Amino acid sequence: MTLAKKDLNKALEILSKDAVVFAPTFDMIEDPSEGGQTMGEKKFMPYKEGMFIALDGPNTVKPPKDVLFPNVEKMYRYKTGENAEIVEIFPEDTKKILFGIRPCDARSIEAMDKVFFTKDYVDSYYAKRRENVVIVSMGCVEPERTCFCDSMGLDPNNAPNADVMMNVAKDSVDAFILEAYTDKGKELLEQLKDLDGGAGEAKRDVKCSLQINKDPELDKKLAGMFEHPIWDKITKGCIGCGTCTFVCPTCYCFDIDNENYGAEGCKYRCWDSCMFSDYTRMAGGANPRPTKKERLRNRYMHKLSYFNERYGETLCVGCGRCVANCPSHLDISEFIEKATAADPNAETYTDAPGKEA
Amino acid sequence: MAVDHECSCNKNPLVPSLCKVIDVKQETPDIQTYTIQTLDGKKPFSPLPGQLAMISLLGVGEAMFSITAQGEDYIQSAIKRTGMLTDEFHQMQPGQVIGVRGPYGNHFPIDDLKGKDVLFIGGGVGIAPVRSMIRYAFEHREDFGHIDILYGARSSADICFKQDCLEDWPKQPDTNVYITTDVPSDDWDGHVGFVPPYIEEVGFKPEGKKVVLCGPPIMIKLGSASLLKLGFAKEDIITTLELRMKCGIGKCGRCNIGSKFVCLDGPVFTLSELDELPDEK
Amino acid sequence: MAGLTEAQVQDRIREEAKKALASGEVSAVVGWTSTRFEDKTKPYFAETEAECDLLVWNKYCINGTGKFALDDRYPEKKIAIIARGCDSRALNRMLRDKQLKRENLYIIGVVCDGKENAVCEGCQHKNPLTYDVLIGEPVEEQMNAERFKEIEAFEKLTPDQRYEYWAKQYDKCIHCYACRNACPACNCVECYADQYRTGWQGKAADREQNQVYGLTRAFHVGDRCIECGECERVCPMNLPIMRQTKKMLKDINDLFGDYECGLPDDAMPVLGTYKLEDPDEFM
Amino acid sequence: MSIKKDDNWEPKILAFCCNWCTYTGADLAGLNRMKYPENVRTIRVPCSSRVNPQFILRAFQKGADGVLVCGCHPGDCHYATGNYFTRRRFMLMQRLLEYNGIDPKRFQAKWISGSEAAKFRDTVTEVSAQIKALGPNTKFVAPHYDNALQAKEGGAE
Repeated sequence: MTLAKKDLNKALEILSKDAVVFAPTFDMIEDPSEGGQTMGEKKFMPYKEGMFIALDGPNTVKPPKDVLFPNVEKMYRYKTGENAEIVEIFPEDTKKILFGIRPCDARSIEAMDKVFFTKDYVDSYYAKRRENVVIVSMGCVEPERTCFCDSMGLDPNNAPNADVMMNVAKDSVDAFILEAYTDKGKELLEQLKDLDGGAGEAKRDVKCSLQINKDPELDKKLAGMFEHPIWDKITKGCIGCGTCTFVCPTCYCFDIDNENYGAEGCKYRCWDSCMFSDYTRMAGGANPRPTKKERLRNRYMHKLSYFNERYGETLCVGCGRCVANCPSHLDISEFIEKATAADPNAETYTDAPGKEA
Repeated sequence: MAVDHECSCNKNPLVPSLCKVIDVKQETPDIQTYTIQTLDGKKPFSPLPGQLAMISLLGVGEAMFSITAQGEDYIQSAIKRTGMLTDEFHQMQPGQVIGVRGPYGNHFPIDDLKGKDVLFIGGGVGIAPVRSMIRYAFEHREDFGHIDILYGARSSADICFKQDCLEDWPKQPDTNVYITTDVPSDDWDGHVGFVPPYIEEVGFKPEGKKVVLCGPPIMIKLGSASLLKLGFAKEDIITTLELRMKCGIGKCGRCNIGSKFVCLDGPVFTLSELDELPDEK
Repeated sequence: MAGLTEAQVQDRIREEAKKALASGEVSAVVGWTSTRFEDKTKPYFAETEAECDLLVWNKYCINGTGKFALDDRYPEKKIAIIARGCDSRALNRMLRDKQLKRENLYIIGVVCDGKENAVCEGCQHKNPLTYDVLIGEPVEEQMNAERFKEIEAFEKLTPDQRYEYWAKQYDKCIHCYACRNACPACNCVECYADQYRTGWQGKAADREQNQVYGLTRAFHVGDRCIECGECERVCPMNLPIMRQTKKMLKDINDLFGDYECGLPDDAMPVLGTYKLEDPDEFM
Repeated sequence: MSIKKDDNWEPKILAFCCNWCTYTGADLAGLNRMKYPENVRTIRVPCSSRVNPQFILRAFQKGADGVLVCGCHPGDCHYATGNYFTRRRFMLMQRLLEYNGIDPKRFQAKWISGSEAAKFRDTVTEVSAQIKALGPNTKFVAPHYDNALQAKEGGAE
C-alpha cells in the first residue's frame, strides 16, 4: 500500500488506538536557564498526538531493544523471614508496535530471538514481550557515515524478519510504500486501509556509506586468533566504559540483582556490560578477564566469531552506533578490516604500514 | 558433553521455588553442607552427578553451587565461605527458607565411566562436585571397576566430608583412598604434600582408567600436567569448571569460554574439550 | 597562531616520540592517530619508531591522554604522554592524588591552540604546566570571566525547576560509566560503583540509582575537578555533567577562596584539608 | 503535582549524632525529662566526619523528610580535627543538594556539645517544625517497586 507522508501521524494515531506505538523522535528537556527547551537525544518513544516522527536522518542513540528487553526488568518479588514467598512479576500484556526501526535493528531482534528462544531454555520475560510486538521496519533513507550493515550481509532497504516493510516510494519522496510480510503485518495494514493510496513501487537502492573489506570467513579466522598480538594493539585506546555495549542493538547480556524494602524485595534483571570488571569477577576476587584487553577481545570475538559458532550468524549488524558513540573513537569496522588483513600466525603486530611481521 | 535439558517452556526458568534448609553441617571451619528440601518435604529435583543448582538467599543474592549429594527426599550442597553472599549462607540455621532453581548444566559422563576404573581427584572444596559422582559410583558399585580417590586439603582440619573420606569410602570394596594435606599437623599421621606431586608419587596407571578432577584452578592445571606425565590421555581426564554465573540458562552471557557457556554446555569438560576453547578460565 | 604551524608541531611530536622510544626508557608514547573519519582522532600508543609516524596533531585531537598513564600502575618502563594543557593538569591531578609516580612518566608537553571541543572555549591553561620537553612557544593565558556563568544562570531557577531538570537528565543516563573512566579525578583503584555487592550503588539504570551515581561522583570529584570536560564529551547521552562539578568548584571559590585544580603545586584538595578560620554556618 | 496536606502527618527526621557530644547531649536531654519531637531517629556515629554524603542521599531515597548532622563545636573534636572536615564537607553538600532542588532546611548540620541538652531539644524542635511546614519530601525518593512497575508500564524508558 502507499501511505502519503502527510498521513503519517494519522496512521500512527489509528495504530495507537489499540497498541503502544514506539516511533523515533527527539526527546525534549526543559532547561529554563538556557531559555526553554534543549533538544535531547533521538530515541524511540510511545506515540503521542502530534509527535514529530523522525524516520530519516541518523539512527537513534539507544537501540529499540529496550522494548523487548528493558534496561530494568522486574522478575519477581519476595518476602523474607517467616512468611517467605515468591511472586512472579509478568511483563505487561499490551500490544506494541515498533514503528520505523531500521533493517539493522530488525536484524538485531532476530539475533535476540535466537538467544532467548533457543538452546534448551525459553526466556519467559522476553517471550512474553516478543509475542506482543509488531515490527514495522523502515528502509534506510540516508545512511549515516558510520553505517556498514551491507558489509555485514544485511540489506539496508529490506528487513526480512519485519512484519511490515516500509520504504520511500520510487516516484515520490512524499510517500511510503508499505508491504506486509506476515499475518501480523497484514492485520496492521488492514487498520490503515482508509489511508491507502494504491499500489506503488518502493525505492530500494540505498547503499551503506561505509564499505568495508571483510573476510567472509572472518569468524573462523578469528577463532584461531585468540592469542594474536593484534589484541594488545587495538585495545590500548579503550577506556573500559560500557557505552558500546549499551548502545549496541544486539548486546543482550544481563545481570540479576535485588532491591530490598525491609522484609520485602524485588528481584530484577538489568543490562550488564562485558566491559566492566565486575562482569566476570568471582567471589574471592579471581577474574578470568582482568583487563580491558581480555574484555574487549571477548566483546569483539562474541560479535564476530563466538556467536557464529553457536547460532550461525554474525552478531554485529553494522548499525555503527558503537563507532559513532565510543568515547575513544574505537571502530569495530576498522578492526574487521585489520583482522581481515592480518596474518593469523604473526608473532608481532604493528599498525605501521609495510611493517607487518 | 552436551546434555538435553528438560524443556521448561511452561515454567519460568529464572524464578526459584521455595525450599528449606533442614540440616546444616559444619564440615571444616569454612565449609558447611546444607541439606535442602522443598517446603512440603520433597526432593526439589533429581540432578545427575555434576549438575548445578542456583541457590538464593532472598534479599541477599543467589549463586551457583554444585550439588554434592542427593537422597530420596533431599539434595545437598557444600558451600565454602569466600565472599559476602557465602558469609550470609554461613549464618543459616536449620529451617531457613531459601530459593532454589535448577538443575543446570551437563553432568559427569556416567556412560563413559561405566565399566572402567575411575580415579577421583579433589582439592579443597573441589571435592564437592566430585563427591556426587563418587556417591553414584558406590551406589552402582557393580557398574564400575577399581576406584581410587585422592583428596587434598590444606590441613587436617580442612578435610571436607571427614566421615566419607576417612571412614566410609576406604571400607568400600576394591577402593583405595589417598588423603594428603598441604601442611603437617600434630593430629595428622597421613601423607603431607600437594596434590600434583602426590599423583605422581602414587603413580596411577592410565590403562583402562578415567579421571575425574576438580579443585582450585592451579591444582587442575598442575594436576592434569602430572596425569599427562603418567600417560593419561586428555580425553580421559574429566574436570568441572566454575565461572561467575547469573542466569544458569545460557542467556546472561558472562560464563562463556569461547562460544561455550559453562552453565549450559559445562561445567563438566574433558581436557581435550578444554583444549579446543580459548585459554580464559 | 604564532610560532609553529600544525604540521610543524606534528613533526616535532613524532620526532620527540621517536627520541623518547630510542632512549630505551619509555615503553610507549600515548598520543593521537587518525581514524577513517577526517574529523575524528583516537588515542594511540606508539610502541615502535614506525608507529610514531602515525601520531597526528590537528584540531580534532580531543581525547584526553592523561588517564592512560593509569592503565599500568606498576610499569617496568616509563610511559610517555603527549600532553596538552588539560592533559598535563590531569597528570598533576593523578600525581597529587598519589596514583602515579613522576619518575614513571615522560611528559611531552604541547602548547594547545584549542580543539574542536566546546570546553576548549573557556580553557585557562593552554600551556602544559608540567612537562619534560615542550613543543611550541607558550602562549599568553586567558582568564575565563564566564567560568561559572552557566552555573549562575541555573542557580536562578526555582528548586522545583532544578530538580525536574536533573531528574529528567538522570533518566537518560545508561550507567555506562564513561564519565568515570575518562575522568582524571576518578582515579580510585577500585570505584565504589564497581563494588556493587556493598550496596552503595545498584546496577539498575533507573532514576534512583542514577541520581545516587551522579551526585556521588559530582561530590567525590567536585573538589578535584580540573575542568577538562572529558566527562561531558564522552557521555553518549549528553548529560551536562560539568554543571554539577562546576557548581562544587564555584562554591569552593566562594567559600574558601580562589581555587583551581591540576596546577603543579602541592595544594590539598579542598575537602582533604581545613582552615581554622573557615566560615561556619552550623553554630 | 501537589501533595495533599495531612494535618496529622509527622515528618521522619534522621539525625546523625556524634558519639562524643550530641549523642551525650541527647542522652542528657532524656535524663532531664526534656520533651522533644519523637519523629527524630538518632543514629550514633563516632564522629560527625564519619557521615558520608551518600548517607544523606540514601536517607532521602529511603523516605527521610529531613536529615540532621550533629557534631562537636569546632575545636572540641574528640579526634582533634574531624569536625573541621565536616564543616567544609557539609557546607558544600548543602549547597549541592539545594542546587539539585532540595530545600536547605531539609539537610542541616549543627554543633551541639554534650552539655547542651537544651540546644539539642531546641534544634530538634525547630528542625522538626521547619520540615513539618515544608511537608513530605518528594525529591530523590525511591519509588516502591509496585509504583516503579506501574511507572515502567508503557515500555521503553
